[in-house]
Amino acid sequence: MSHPYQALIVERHKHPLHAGKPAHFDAQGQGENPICGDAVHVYVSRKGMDVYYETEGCAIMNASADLMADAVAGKTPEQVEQLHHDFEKLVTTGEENPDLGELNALAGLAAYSSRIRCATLPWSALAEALHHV
Amino acid sequence: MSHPYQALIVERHKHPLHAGKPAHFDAQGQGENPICGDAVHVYVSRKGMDVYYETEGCAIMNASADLMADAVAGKTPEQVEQLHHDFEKLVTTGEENPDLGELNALAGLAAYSSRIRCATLPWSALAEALHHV
Amino acid sequence: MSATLETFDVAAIRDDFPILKQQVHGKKLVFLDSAASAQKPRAVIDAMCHVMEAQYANVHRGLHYMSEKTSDAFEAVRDKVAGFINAASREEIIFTRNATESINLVAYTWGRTALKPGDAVAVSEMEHHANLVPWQMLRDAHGTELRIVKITDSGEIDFDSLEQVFADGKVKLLAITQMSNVLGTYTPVERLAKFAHEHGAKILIDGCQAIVHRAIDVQAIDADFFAFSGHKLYGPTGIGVLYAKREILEEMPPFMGGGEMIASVSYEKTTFAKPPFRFEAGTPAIIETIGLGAAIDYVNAIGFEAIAAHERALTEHALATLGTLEGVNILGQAQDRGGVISFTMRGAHAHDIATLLDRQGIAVRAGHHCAEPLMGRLGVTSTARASFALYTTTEEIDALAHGMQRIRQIFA
Amino acid sequence: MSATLETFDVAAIRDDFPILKQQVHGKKLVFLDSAASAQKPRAVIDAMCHVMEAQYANVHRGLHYMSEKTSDAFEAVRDKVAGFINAASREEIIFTRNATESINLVAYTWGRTALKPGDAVAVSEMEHHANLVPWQMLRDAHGTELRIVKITDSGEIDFDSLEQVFADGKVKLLAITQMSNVLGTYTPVERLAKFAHEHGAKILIDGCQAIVHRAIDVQAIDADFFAFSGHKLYGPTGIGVLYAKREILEEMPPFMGGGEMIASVSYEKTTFAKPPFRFEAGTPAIIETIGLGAAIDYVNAIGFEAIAAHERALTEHALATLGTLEGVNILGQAQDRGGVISFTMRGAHAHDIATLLDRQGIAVRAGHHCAEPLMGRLGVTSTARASFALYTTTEEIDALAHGMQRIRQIFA
Ligand SMILES: Cc1ncc(COP(=O)(O)O)c(C=O)c1O
Ligand SMILES: Cc1ncc(COP(=O)(O)O)c(C=O)c1O
Repeated sequence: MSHPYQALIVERHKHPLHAGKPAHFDAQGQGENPICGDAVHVYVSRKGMDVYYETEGCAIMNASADLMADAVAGKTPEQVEQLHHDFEKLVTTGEENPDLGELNALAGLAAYSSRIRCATLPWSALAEALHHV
Repeated sequence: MSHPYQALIVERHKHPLHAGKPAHFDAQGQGENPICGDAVHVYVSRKGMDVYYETEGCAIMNASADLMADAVAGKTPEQVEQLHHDFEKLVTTGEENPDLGELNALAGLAAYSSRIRCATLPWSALAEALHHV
Repeated sequence: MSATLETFDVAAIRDDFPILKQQVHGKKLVFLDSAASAQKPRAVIDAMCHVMEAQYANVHRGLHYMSEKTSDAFEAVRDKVAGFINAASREEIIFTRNATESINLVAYTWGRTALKPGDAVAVSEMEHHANLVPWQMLRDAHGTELRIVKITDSGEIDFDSLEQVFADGKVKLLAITQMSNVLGTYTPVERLAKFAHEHGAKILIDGCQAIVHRAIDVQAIDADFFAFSGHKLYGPTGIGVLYAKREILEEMPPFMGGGEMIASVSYEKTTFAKPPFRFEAGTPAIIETIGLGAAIDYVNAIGFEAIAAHERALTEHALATLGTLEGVNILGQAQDRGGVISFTMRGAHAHDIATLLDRQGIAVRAGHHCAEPLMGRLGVTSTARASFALYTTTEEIDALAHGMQRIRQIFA
Repeated sequence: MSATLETFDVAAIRDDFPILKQQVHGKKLVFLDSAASAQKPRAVIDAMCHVMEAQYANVHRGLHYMSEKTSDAFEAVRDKVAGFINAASREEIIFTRNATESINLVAYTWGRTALKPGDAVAVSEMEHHANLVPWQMLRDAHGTELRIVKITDSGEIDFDSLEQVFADGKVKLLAITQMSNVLGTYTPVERLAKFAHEHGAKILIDGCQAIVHRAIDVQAIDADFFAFSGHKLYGPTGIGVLYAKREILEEMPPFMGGGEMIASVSYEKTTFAKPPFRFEAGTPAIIETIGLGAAIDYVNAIGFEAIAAHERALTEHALATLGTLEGVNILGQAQDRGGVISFTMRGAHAHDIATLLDRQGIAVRAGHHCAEPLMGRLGVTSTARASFALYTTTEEIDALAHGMQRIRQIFA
């Protein structure tokens, strides 16, 4: 089982590419885990599936949000849904999936069932946002 | 540890010497064990500490009541109290006591803590009766 | 554990139970008190030891290896239990201490919200105190009524009485045993569930005894609530189960408050977790739950078809052997009955029987078996009871019959 | 188990705990999560196995050898627990599943009879949910008030706040922890008991954490109620204790209904047994109670003087080592504190700390530790927590400090 804190995870946590609230967006969604106080707010611009976010929480959630924004860029809502589904499978089974590219860095989480929610929270928030689009 | 059903116990259960309600008595007392439905009713004539009883219950209780009536005959209330005390000790510790004579047949009960109450119930009923004398 | 239906090898099964090699008063132990609590196979003992020796930490939200692994093992038992009784989902399985707590949980939570003063709860004449006293306490605290469904002289549910009890439409819960711990009677739970539902009532099944001897399918029964204890099912003490239908659980308020059962806590407002966690406050019986999982695996590996066939043979043998003994009276004669046999002997109190059998190494229970009102109905104050398990042998029943003969000689 | 005050031999003690030889992710297990649940010594495992292998049957009124012996062993633990916390009598010891149930039992029975709507229950700002949520549920069901006694910035009881909370005479119960499971703070329970009694209130002490580290004397404290769990005291899960003064127990109605807790049962009227049995419905956690007895023997053999001295040294070492780490903040600085240390690290979330330490074989807990309101008071959403037991070594604390440095490097 790979280490849950791959260099990429730490890198994206420290130097995120998509953090912050954008001036313009079409929809937003949020996720919260009262158990640990993790919270994420996702902002989407429909055109190009442009995603930004604000988080309060752990490195896993931050990195997951940032990698998610990368992964969904330019995709259709249906494709996002498929990615979301594949991603949930990745972090619960630990089996890497070539279609998921850099998201595979989070496969090591499967050994930490209580941390899986950290990684999926941004995805649920995005799903909520897309429902409102 | 001696067998709890000495010949004497079975004998007194089958052929009691003091069973039945006497025509005259000065006091009465009763004991009940709702757990098993055991019940005893004790009748005392002050003079000569003459004890009779009626029981509904097991052989141990019947025999104990009968042997008690034997043992207390002619004793003072204080002596009865002492016997009661020694008898409780006998059935809880299993250590025979020469002062207790035939009552020692019940020493084997000590190995059956849930049966001890069967043997002591007549004694509690007698104590109650003597309180009322 | 080498038994299948074809080759039910009771000797091999007995080898799985270390305690069966013990002696009592210098005699071979003949344990005929499994209905009170069953003995534990090596597999259960080993599973519990393994947790404590190699893989233990508190469960849920541990974030470290030992806690993750222990949580996984713990939660896997929830799936196992759900499969064992064929629940529709794992969320319908709540871990409790024992069947008694399972039933009290229903009385305290569902009972005090779904039932209104004036509603009635019906129980049968052959309930264990665990399925009677909680409803009495609910009656006294909450103003519900308690009604009693009669049994016939053969020890079966009296359907005329059932009709009467339900006639005015006030009964909202039928709380009933699936197998009497005194008479061995199985009740027709599918029929009873259908009856209750047709009359606008829910059904709670006390499956404490039945689950040891028969495959249970809560969906086929259409049970609303089903309760049992681990310790009668060859598992450890300290662990029991409440099954309830998901839509009922969703509506039920919590029972106890504390850790694990909350979603979030502030002084003003605490929100509760979803079922099943809402009903599991505090550190659960982790080691015991894992032990229960091992017990279920053990029973499943043998299979209920084989177990039931073995026990049916034992019961028939016992009824034939004991039933012909001079002065011995067997209580109950239900058509559908299992390996629990209560009896009395003329001239000998049940307590005397139990103690005298014990001197011969034979363990039976004597007393009211936590079913005092049933004793009244049967016209006795206590009975002796022999009960069988998958490790019981015909020879043990013969030993019991022989022992009874000796007692008869003593008291004759 | 060769330790005395003079020769506290932690290596020998560690040999008593099989699990401590385990590896995690190829690293030596460093278990610093004992405050959540402690590991089990061989003596406890053996005691439980012994019951299941050689001496098991259901307890009370068994009338046969296995039941008599098991009942004796079970009831002997009641005496042992009474001695362990110096209760005036064995009847004051009630067996529950865990501390959570102990506290809920008080809230459901004493709380709903001795307390009247409008009466208040006071808890502190550093309670575990187990000693908060039951009183919230009582408030919502029964109309009592819930008041909060503040803590100071150092993490100790604020006596000015206590005075205020009690000023109007409405508080009838002070429910308070003896040791915070987050800050490690010991509360001055003797003083608090005196204060409560002078103000006409009873005191319930959540002794879950304290009992692991200090000798408890409920009579010297003058506690009205005292609750703890077996699993934190090196005993099994599934067993907890409620102590209450005899005169209080005598007046308390039962909690759950069923077998064991009755004196006699009829449909109309059931009379309840005397304490402690009145509060113990159904088959108890027999195996686990006997395991708890073995845990108490184990702890007693080492002795609290030796344990406390060892743990004091560990705690001082930890405070000194972790406290000087760049970016690490230790929460709470009570005068009287024990081996439970919560901390945060700048730039690293507690969850990240826990998972990254786990990769190094080090088990700490992270989260709100079932004390959400306290997190708010401390201005954090979660902390990492290391907690020590009698088997913890200085080297393990050094490993933790080293691990924290590596995490710092990762996130720097
Ligand atoms: C201070 C305190 N109180 C109560 C509890 C609850 O204990 P349990 O979960 O064993 O009921 C705990 C354990 O987490 C605790 O630390
Ligand atoms: C039919 C029945 N119901 C309920 C119970 C109570 O089970 P427990 O004591 O494990 O809660 C028993 C066990 O004696 C039983 O036989």
